[in-house]
Amino acid sequence: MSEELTGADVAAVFHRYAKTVAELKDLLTELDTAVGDGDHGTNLDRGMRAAVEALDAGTPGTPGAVFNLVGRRLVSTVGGASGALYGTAFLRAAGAAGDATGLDASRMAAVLRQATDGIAARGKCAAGDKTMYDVWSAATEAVESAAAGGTGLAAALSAGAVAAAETVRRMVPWQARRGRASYLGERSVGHRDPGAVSSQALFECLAAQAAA
Amino acid sequence: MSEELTGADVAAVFHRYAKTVAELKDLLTELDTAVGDGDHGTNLDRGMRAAVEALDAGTPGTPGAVFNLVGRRLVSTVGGASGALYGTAFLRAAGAAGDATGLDASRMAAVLRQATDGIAARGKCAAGDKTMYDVWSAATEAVESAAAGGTGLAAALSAGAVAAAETVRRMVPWQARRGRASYLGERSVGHRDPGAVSSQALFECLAAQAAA
Amino acid sequence: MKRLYNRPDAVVDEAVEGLALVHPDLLRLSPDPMYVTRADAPVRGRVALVSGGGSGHEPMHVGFVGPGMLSAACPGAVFTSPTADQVEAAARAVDGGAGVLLIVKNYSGDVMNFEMAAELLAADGIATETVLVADDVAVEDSTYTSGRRGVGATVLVEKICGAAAERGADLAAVAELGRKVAARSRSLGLALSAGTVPATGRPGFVLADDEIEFGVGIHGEPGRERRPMEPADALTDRALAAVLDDFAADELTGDVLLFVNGLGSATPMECAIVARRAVRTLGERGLRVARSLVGQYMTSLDMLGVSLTVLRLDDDLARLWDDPVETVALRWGR
Amino acid sequence: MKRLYNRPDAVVDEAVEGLALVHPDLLRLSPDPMYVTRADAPVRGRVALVSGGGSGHEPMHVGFVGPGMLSAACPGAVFTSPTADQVEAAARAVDGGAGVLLIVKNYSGDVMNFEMAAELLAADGIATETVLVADDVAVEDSTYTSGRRGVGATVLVEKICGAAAERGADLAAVAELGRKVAARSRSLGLALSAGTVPATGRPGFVLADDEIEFGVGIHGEPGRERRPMEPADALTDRALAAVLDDFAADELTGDVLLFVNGLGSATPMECAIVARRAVRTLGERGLRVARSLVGQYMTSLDMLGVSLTVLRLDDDLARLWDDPVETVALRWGR
Ligand SMILES: Nc1ncnc2c1ncn2[C@@H]1O[C@H](COP(=O)(O)OP(=O)(O)O)[C@@H](O)[C@H]1O
Ligand SMILES: Nc1ncnc2c1ncn2[C@@H]1O[C@H](COP(=O)(O)OP(=O)(O)O)[C@@H](O)[C@H]1O
Ligand SMILES: [Mg+2]
Ligand SMILES: [Mg+2]
Ligand SMILES: [Mg+2]
Ligand SMILES: [Mg+2]
Repeated sequence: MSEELTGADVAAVFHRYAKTVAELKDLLTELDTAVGDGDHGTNLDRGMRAAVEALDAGTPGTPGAVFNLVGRRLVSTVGGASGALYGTAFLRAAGAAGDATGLDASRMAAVLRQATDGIAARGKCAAGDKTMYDVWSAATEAVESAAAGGTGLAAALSAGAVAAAETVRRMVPWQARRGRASYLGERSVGHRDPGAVSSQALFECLAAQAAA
Repeated sequence: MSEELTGADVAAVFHRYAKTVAELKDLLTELDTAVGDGDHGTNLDRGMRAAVEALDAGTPGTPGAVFNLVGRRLVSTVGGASGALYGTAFLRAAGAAGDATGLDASRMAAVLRQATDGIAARGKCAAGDKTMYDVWSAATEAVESAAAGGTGLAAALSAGAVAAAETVRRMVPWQARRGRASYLGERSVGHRDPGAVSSQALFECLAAQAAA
Repeated sequence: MKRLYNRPDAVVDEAVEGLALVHPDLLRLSPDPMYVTRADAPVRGRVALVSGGGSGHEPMHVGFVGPGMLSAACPGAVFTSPTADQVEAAARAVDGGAGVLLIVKNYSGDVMNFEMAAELLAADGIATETVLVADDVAVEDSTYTSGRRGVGATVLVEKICGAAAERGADLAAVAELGRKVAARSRSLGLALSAGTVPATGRPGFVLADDEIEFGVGIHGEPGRERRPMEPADALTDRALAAVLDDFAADELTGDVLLFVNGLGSATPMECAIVARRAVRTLGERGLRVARSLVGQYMTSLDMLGVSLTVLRLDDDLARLWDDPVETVALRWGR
Repeated sequence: MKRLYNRPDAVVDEAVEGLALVHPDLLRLSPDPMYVTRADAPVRGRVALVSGGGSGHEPMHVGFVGPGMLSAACPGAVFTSPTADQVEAAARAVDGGAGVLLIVKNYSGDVMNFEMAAELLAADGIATETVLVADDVAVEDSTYTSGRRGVGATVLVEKICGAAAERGADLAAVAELGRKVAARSRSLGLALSAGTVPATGRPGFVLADDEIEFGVGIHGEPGRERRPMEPADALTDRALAAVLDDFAADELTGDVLLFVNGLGSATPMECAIVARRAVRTLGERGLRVARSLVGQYMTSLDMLGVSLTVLRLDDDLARLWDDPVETVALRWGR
């Protein structure tokens, strides 16, 4: 259990996430076939493979440097909505992390807030649109309130992961208002949003790393 | 039983033949699918429908006039190999029939000979190439030798029909050397030639009319 | 799936490479990040046009690169928008000092990646304008959602803006023109069967033998409804009705450009049969088909279907449409 | 069969009508007997080019009518040669006093009907010459049989002879040129699946999921053999090998024109993937692809497959290939 994530830890989060995405690839693609164009799994998998390759090629550095590298690789290799959104999120996270060598609970909350706001700005989306933003927003709020309450990093990120999972479930009956699923109108009701599911996995990787 | 076919009789032959072709349409198309492009039934049916329509529109006239009308309609409406071949055959038949008001056995033999030679000239084909020519040639020879032996028209045309049917059967193991089936090389062996089958039907219609 | 591919994940790279290889006089390929420019880019003093989008819609967009149309195209993975990197690099390569027009189909991914590219270009002082194409009447138009999909009108915007740029119009004018074309266009697509995505080897959706998807998207997105199959004329009229109903009543007069677009596996005969009916039905509705484009220009892999686009012409648009164009897929004049 | 047709027996009429309707500036349709001429025919003092053949191969031939290529095209029923009447009427309509070149693919039906037309025209003092195209190496060439089928080279003959006619060459010269192009061309096609004939609603043949028909004809005629499916590059090399092996060894040098032709349902990406490999493989064999044509030009309804044609160029042929052409399917220069 760590009360701070170093650059190496954040790199480990992304290694973990790349592995998870590879495992979830088919599920994500299936979810995206139902409400979108069936490429979310392939897209994110291509990007995360490129990201860990880049991480492995250099020396880790600060958390901010890691976020920056991952964000840039995603922007260059993914394309589509998720490339822009995850890319923007991690580049904003890098900005918020600055030169810090470690992220404790409150710093992590600030980093996630910037990332979440980046998604809203990039996606022109709001809570309730049934996109990955709902997950980021709920998870970030949970981390923020845990941090504000003085909880340690591991517990705060665990609260974030729980909130993420809950939100994914809560969103199922909603109607999508942004992204490709919105073209479906009422037919988007009853489906899990692919970007929400991949975002949940990210928060679970963060929590797992802090708990390790 | 008639010992001479008048213009009205020849018109009746073509009415009979149009009906037969309509019935054989699917079989002819199936045979042509196996060794060619699957249109012989549709082609000939389209042409014979146009031919009887034209016959019905005018007054019959001489046998030569009937052959001429049918030949011209086939040339204008069928296309493909069979349009040119049947068209040429009947136009040549018309020429051989001249102004005669009736065709007896020997005149009929001469008419068929011209038609058969027309097919050979138009198709640049010879006996053994496994085309409709083999049927025309065998049937015409049978009519000629019957006529030369003094047989009447009905018996002569019946001999022609028998020779036609026999020839169709004899041709099955041959390899095609002319027409679309020739592209198959050895794979044309074992199939009935569609144009041979439609030609057999014509000789049967001639015999049936003379026997009526 | 049995197709003329080598490896599913190499399809786009190999196809773009092949196209560039057989059109060396017209196209120049940059492999990484991947984009294709016209061979003579940058053209000094002329507004450059950059478009792009997911692959699987060929000949769009690489097939529209050349004098009189696009300066560069950025092909993404199959059905996936290009990355911001590709767009940025392409825009830099073709900027001739008069700025760059980005032509973007209204899909979240495309919009965001082009927007990121525009931010990066702005930071370096390269002027950009963006035209967003959103002409698909199958999708409800609402400010609460992502809005309509960009489909057939994209080809018309690219052709007409390309002509204006070639004539020397400035960036603001070319952008305004593009918005005008987009605003005056409406489209609707229908599919008899779906395209097969190389990566999965499976069709995007499966229809019964007597069903069609009415209002389908070019990525196989579901449309307005599944309907019974009908003869070509009835389907054409149904699609046209949806398109025309979306115009204001007083707009339904005068000259139009009719774009009958095969979605992948429609044969030239099928496209022509649909066009025949469309010209007549438009005529009965008081619209004269003064210009037309019929064929496969914006496909969805091997989808069997067509889309119909109607653009309300004016003299200016007609003139720019007639201007010379020299690309792989569209060529006329000179 | 689910296609964008109205009635199976109206497909050809409606498609030709539709095409003429959307290209009034280029095409003039005569409905009965059916043929299509360039809008400005007859052109005084120029040799006229007439071709035709069964329908189902669009854009061939009607899509090749226009300045620099065909003067008239005669579409037959699906996969059925036109009648002699059609050819005769078309030739009369376009003869500008310098005679008529008949371009005929080597199929019994086509040969015979064009021959009958030529006889009728000769009787009326209209001079004709015939170029027979027989470039399909899948069929054994033998004087005892009907010989080879005419496939891809037809497009090349029509383009190059059209250019010569436009330049004012006389009938004998244009015919000689056509024979030269035909003699210097070889083709081979392969199919992953067959086209579906409208009249029967059934595919011409059925292949297993891992099978192809190698050496297929454009009417779905069986080819050299059924073979296992392979990746696009391997199929391309196999087809090219068959094509090149048919040239004499000392002919395999210098510049060639490569024609990669989609047979109906091949997407632009598939055609480009095949072209990419073909250019490279030809390069390795010492042949430079100096000109190319890649796309769907001579189809077999919705057949999934490609054909490859190689024409040995010389300066004269290359120049005539580059000459302007303005038809529905081929357009360049001016
Ligand atoms: N405007 C948007 N705002 C926020 N999230 C979005 C937006 N558009 C799409 N998304 C998210 O992106 C996910 C789809 O990603 P992906 O399939 O990779 O991209 P694309 O939709 O371009 O194919 C959706 O499930 C949704 O969560
Ligand atoms: N050169 C030829 N000489 C004689 N008969 C021929 C020749 N070519 C084709 N045929 C006959 O025509 C028949 C095919 O007719 P059809 O299918 O209507 O024409 P196509 O082959 O043009 O599709 C063959 O079965 C054969 O009997
Ligand atoms: Mg997607
Ligand atoms: Mg046939
Ligand atoms: Mg996508
Ligand atoms: Mg035929």
